[in-house]
Amino acid sequence: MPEPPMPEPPVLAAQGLSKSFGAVRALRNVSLELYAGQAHALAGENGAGKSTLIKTLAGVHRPDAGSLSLRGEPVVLHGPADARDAGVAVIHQEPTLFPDLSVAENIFMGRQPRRSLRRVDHRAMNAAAGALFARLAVGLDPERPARGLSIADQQLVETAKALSFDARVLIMDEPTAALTGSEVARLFGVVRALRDQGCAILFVSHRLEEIFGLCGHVTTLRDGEVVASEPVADLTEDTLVRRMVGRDLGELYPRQPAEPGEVALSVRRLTREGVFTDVSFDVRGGEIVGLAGLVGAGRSEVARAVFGVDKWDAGTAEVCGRPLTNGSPSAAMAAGLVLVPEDRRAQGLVMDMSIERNIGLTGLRSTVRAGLVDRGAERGRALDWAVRLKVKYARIADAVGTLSGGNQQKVVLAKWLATGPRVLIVDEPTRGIDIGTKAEVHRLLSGLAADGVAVLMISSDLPEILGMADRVLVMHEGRLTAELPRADATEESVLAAATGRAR
Amino acid sequence: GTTKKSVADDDAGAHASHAKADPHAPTKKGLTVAFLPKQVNNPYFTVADKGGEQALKQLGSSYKEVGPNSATDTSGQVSYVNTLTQQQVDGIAVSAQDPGALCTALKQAMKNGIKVVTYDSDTNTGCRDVFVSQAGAEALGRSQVQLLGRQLGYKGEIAILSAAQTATNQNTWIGFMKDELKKPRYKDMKLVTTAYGNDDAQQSFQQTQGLLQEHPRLAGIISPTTVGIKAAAQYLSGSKYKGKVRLTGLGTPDDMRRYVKNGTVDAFELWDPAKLGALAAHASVALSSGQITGRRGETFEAGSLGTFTLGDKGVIDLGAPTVFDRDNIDRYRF
Amino acid sequence: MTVTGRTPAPTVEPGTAAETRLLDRVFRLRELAILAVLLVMVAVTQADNPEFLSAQGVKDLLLNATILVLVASGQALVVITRNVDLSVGSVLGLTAFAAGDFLQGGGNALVAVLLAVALGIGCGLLNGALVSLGRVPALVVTLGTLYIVRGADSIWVGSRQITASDLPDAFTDFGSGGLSAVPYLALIALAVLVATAYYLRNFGGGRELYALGSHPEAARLAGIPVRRRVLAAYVACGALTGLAGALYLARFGNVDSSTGSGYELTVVSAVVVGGVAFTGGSGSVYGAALGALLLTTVGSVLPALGASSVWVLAINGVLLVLAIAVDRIVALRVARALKKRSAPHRRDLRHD
Amino acid sequence: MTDSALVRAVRWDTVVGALLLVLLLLSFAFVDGFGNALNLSFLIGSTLPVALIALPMTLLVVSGEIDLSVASTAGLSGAVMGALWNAGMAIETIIPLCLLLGVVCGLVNGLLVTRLGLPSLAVTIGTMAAYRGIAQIVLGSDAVTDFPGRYLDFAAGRIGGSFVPYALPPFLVLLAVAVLVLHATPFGRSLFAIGANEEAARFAGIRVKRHKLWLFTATGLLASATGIFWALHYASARYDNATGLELSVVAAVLLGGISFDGGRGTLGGAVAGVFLLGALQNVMSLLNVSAQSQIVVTGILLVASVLGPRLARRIAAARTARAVRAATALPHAS
Ligand SMILES: Nc1ncnc2c1ncn2[C@@H]1O[C@H](COP(=O)(O)OP(=O)(O)OP(=O)(O)O)[C@@H](O)[C@H]1O
Ligand SMILES: Nc1ncnc2c1ncn2[C@@H]1O[C@H](COP(=O)(O)OP(=O)(O)OP(=O)(O)O)[C@@H](O)[C@H]1O
Ligand SMILES: [Mg+2]
Ligand SMILES: [Mg+2]
Repeated sequence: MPEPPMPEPPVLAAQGLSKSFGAVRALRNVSLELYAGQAHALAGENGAGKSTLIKTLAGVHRPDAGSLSLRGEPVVLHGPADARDAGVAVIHQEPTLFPDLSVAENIFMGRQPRRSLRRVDHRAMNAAAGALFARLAVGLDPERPARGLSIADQQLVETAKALSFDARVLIMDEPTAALTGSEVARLFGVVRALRDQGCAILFVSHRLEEIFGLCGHVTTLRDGEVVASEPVADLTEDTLVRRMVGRDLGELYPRQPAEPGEVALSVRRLTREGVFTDVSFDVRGGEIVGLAGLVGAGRSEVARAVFGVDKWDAGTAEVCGRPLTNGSPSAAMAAGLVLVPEDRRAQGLVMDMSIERNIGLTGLRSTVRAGLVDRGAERGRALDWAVRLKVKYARIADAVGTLSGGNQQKVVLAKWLATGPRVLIVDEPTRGIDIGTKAEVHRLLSGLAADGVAVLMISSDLPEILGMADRVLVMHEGRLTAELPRADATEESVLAAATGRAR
Repeated sequence: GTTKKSVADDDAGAHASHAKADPHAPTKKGLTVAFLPKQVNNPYFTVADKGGEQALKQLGSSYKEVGPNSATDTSGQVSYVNTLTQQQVDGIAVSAQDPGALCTALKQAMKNGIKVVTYDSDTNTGCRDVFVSQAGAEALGRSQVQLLGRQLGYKGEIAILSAAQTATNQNTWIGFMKDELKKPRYKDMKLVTTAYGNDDAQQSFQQTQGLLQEHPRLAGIISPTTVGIKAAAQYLSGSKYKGKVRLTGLGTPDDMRRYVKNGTVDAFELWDPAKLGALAAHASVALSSGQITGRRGETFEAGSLGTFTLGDKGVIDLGAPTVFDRDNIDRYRF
Repeated sequence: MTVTGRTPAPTVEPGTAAETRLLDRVFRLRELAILAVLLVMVAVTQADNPEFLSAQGVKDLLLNATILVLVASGQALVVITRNVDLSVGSVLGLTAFAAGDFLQGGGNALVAVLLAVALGIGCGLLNGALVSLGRVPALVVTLGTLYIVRGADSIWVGSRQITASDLPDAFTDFGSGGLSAVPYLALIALAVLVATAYYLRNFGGGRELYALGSHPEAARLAGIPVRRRVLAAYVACGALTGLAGALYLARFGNVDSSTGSGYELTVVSAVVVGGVAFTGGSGSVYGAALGALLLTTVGSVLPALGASSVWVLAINGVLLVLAIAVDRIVALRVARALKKRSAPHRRDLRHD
Repeated sequence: MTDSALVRAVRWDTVVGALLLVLLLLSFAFVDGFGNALNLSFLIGSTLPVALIALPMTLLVVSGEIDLSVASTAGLSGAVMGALWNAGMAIETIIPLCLLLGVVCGLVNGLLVTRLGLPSLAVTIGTMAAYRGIAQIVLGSDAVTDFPGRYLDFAAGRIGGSFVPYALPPFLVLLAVAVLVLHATPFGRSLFAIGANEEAARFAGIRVKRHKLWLFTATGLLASATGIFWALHYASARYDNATGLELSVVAAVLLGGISFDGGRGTLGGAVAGVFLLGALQNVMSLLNVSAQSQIVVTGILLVASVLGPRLARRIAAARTARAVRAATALPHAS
């Protein structure tokens, strides 16, 4: 148990929380204390129970056992509204916005500024939302509908929403997973200011440097149990990893050198009006090409267009010399090109379907016998990949929606890796994946490249790009602004190109 | 392929080879006769079936009523015929939603010894023993035209507002109306169109509106359906056409009382549905007792209704309809 | 790692305000397209048949639409929350008969209307409670209550019927009367419509209906009292349907146990044509009302043009399909034009 | 593990199957006239049209779409069949033509939905009116009844003296095919994915639009087959054949546990739902339950069908939660 650094009682405390989902015991006897003016980190592998703990603190889940207290007073939360009224603001791991409503309405839903007769003051609301975005330095229009926002933008809207509460406790579940360095820096600036004003912070991230950069205290969960709770100052990254994983990790970016082969993916002057313009690049077999840029630079859009989920307006794309059909993912997949999408909930997975069936969806043609699905083959294929990616699940027939965020991401990877592609485009492949598995994913990508697969890796995690890529492409406002060989790719050079300072 | 008509005639021919009728056979008691109207909860059929119930009570037989909830649920009506066949009733009195659709089921019932009477709306001739017609179709069709002609002074454009396009009885009547209009007396009267309100109050309402808008010089409307005439009357009474456009047709006194009194409608006509039901009941019992078999010329006794003779193709006519107007309407309640 | 790049320009760029206004216009265009179709139709008919827009003609058009407008607005409220109420036809029949029964017994007209509304609210409560407390699919539940209410109504009413002669003259006169060409009933409907639309746009409760239709799970996380709001939507729908029932009685004067059967499909058509999406969260009651007006006008146009009754149904259906297809194509075109215009900005417009 | 066995056991489609079984057993034992071959063949014959359309409808609903125009398509192909027959064409030519017509109707729906991206609910409400209207134009008020006896016998007759209608074996074959397609082919798998998350399905390289187009076409085809069967079964081709059938299909499919949000349900459940409603209606008619009460019962059954499993699940969840709480409480009791 941590000794309280201050005499006053914790703003929010949990004592002996337990929570089970069916046979899965997500939390076991977890205690946690959050103090005013302190930033507290929550660390742990995928599926350790972090999100479950946060949802319990936020009143989304009712604990099976244990209790909560606010400033020393015991409370029972009957729903998210109770937590909100108690001054607890939460950014959940999966953004949940109202797609049909404006961004401003999303932020202020339920507590809109009012005019006479309790009418909603739309103008004041938009102005307030604009001010919040200014604080976060986000160029979002408060009046645009939330539909179509990229994951990162969604995350930022969620963040703005949480900030708008002036809450006493701010809980953030992987708010930075889809953000690039500059957004993260800006966010941290705002959070630090809040902390210094006496707000208690609970922060989850799989990026260790963020934990060390922001937090003063860290609690580590493993298999739903607290394994340690200690000041960050006493820790090194290695010890923290050992706490989480229970063992030492190997090299983080295990890039095996491979001989680049023939051009496998060739994109020429690709344009989608209003989104990206005149994008040309090649990816060779055996090569890992990183695609970097700020949030909203249009990287995902390029990937979507090449894969065929969106139509392009001009240009061509070829896989191994064969031109791709505009707007046809099935043709792209037939040509050996696959895209691992960034938004696992909307694009990657069918939440109500089992893990097995989800992985099976990309292989319906390959697991067929006499026109019927061969269930044995389907299960074998799914099990094989679930194991290779260390998905933590109770049964392979469980619905994917019951997995933790990181494990869902692993299923997404498994789903497309299982097709054995020649060209692999991965969009934020390690979003929300814990540090142990991340190394595993990197090793896997590296191995694929070594086998001659062409890999285009979009990532907002700059160290990941720098560590993995043979070449780095940088986008800024819908255009390619730089192509840097591995030797020239540094944080500074990439950022310069990403912010449009290069050229 | 062959035509519909020839088959119907074949059926009638086959039918004629039944056992001989004995007009003096004793009237059987303790029979069960089931009434199967087009639609239960329809006020018109409720009155008719009540008439049947009373007649059966007097005859010492028992009555039951089943039927679908909607007047267009033909398959529902077929199911009821099947159910009644299962339940081995003695007679079925049915008002057919469709002349053909019930045939298979009714023949099946007749094969099982059940006597089938149609009333109000007939099936194909071969699928029933007798048809109790609410007044000769010819008389009904012609008299409505005569009624309107008198009200209009035999001059002006007229229209017909019917029920469904497929309603057998409506179409027969309309046929006779057109025939009547060919007579020289009606040379100044012109039938401009026939609209269909599907026996739905709202649709009939809108169709009336449409008629008047399309034919601003319309002088009269005939609506040979109780739902249609009621809706048309309600529209007229709330519009500028009230008292200017004449309306007649088939309606019940209860429905129409208000419009007769406020001058929207001068006169309309109808048979007494209770008598129609009673006659169907008598016919059914007479069939079961062997007093009639469905051939032309056979006669039977129908209690207070008098003696009836079977016409062509086993049709029994109830008699002339009653004309209701301001003077006599208060004497009728149904 | 903390990397600080040059931060992008904060807040709203100057271009966006104009862009937004345009965007707003497009959203409203959904309704404008329907309005245009409507006007063209009326104009063509008027050219062919000058009687069509006579005082009586206009009055008839408005009267025809009134009842559907009311029910469709209520339905729109429910559909916006990503639910549906299929029982409206049955409820309409039940409330109309109840009001008639009460009036027949010599009751006061205003009380009769209130009675109908109260009964509608009761049915709305039943639906709302089943849907929101049981958290079960609205389609199934309200299809169930469609049958239940209709069955109960038939059992209660039997073969009884209310005819205009059973009703006080003042009541039926009110049903067909009006201020010159504008019927009283249409005025009532208009007032209700404007009030509902204003509430939806400008009150927290109204916005929350959109929110929970747009994403129910997010609504729960945002602390919106989902059940209460869904219940409220159903109750409002029931109340409007009850009101419509009373007005139906005043207008048509004839009510029996089958009044309003099959009406739900007309109502749903009106709502869909009016651009209220069945996936919830978008659309407006004005749209639904325009959809209702369009449908009833089609119903009046064809007879007025002298189309044989035989053709009415087919033309009706084709027009309906055309209306939604044209609406959709216009929306897509405009969206594309807008996208090109706003090419330098990334913001995309995707609403479907 | 036990809780999931329990949850699987209370899956609604199995419950519907069990209910159907119980109903059949009880009716055999206690309802007069239910168990004989004639009644059973009636029951199956009148349920077949609903069952036939329910097959493609289930697939469609699983993929997140709906087709409300099925009854009108059926009506239209019946009407065209009648019109062509009247025109003297051979029935062997007519039937393929009508099936082709159904395919066209389905294609129109499918193209409107997939090419223009319109909501299928709206589109098919429109085409529901359009197809029915065209049927009315084609056949008008005619009722064609004189189809060749061989065909009528096939549609209405049964094999020997048994309860099996001739049309049942072909239906069972279709059912087997549909079950295989939905539950064992890649195509079927894709449908579930499309229904549950269309975007994810697209990302997985599934040809969403093409799949949907296929489904609408198949629905049109089977709807027209149903229309042909209907016209022959009831020996009556009219433009308003099968009116309201779509609501019966939707109700039955919903009762069978198919979620209209897409992505969930089994064909077994849907077919069990169809026959449960059919059998229930038959039994209630035999027991003289009035049409109105039958409606109420149907409604209650529907409501119960969604409330029931939910309650069961809640009870099961509460029980396991209590068990878990008891298990976790002990070790930490210190
Ligand atoms: N709704 C649910 N139903 C069933 N099991 C669940 C549910 N939610 C979470 N779990 C299980 O609880 C465990 C803890 O999940 P949780 O989401 O808390 O992990 P996490 O620490 O947030 O992981 P990540 O870093 O991947 O987000 C996992 O095994 C997960 O499968
Ligand atoms: N489905 C969509 N519909 C409409 N707009 C979209 C959609 N997806 C993304 N956008 C918008 O397009 C712009 C480019 O987004 P994109 O996702 O390509 O950026 P990115 O460079 O991949 O950044 P990140 O992935 O880090 O968000 C963003 O402003 C985003 O809001
Ligand atoms: Mg998590
Ligand atoms: Mg992206």
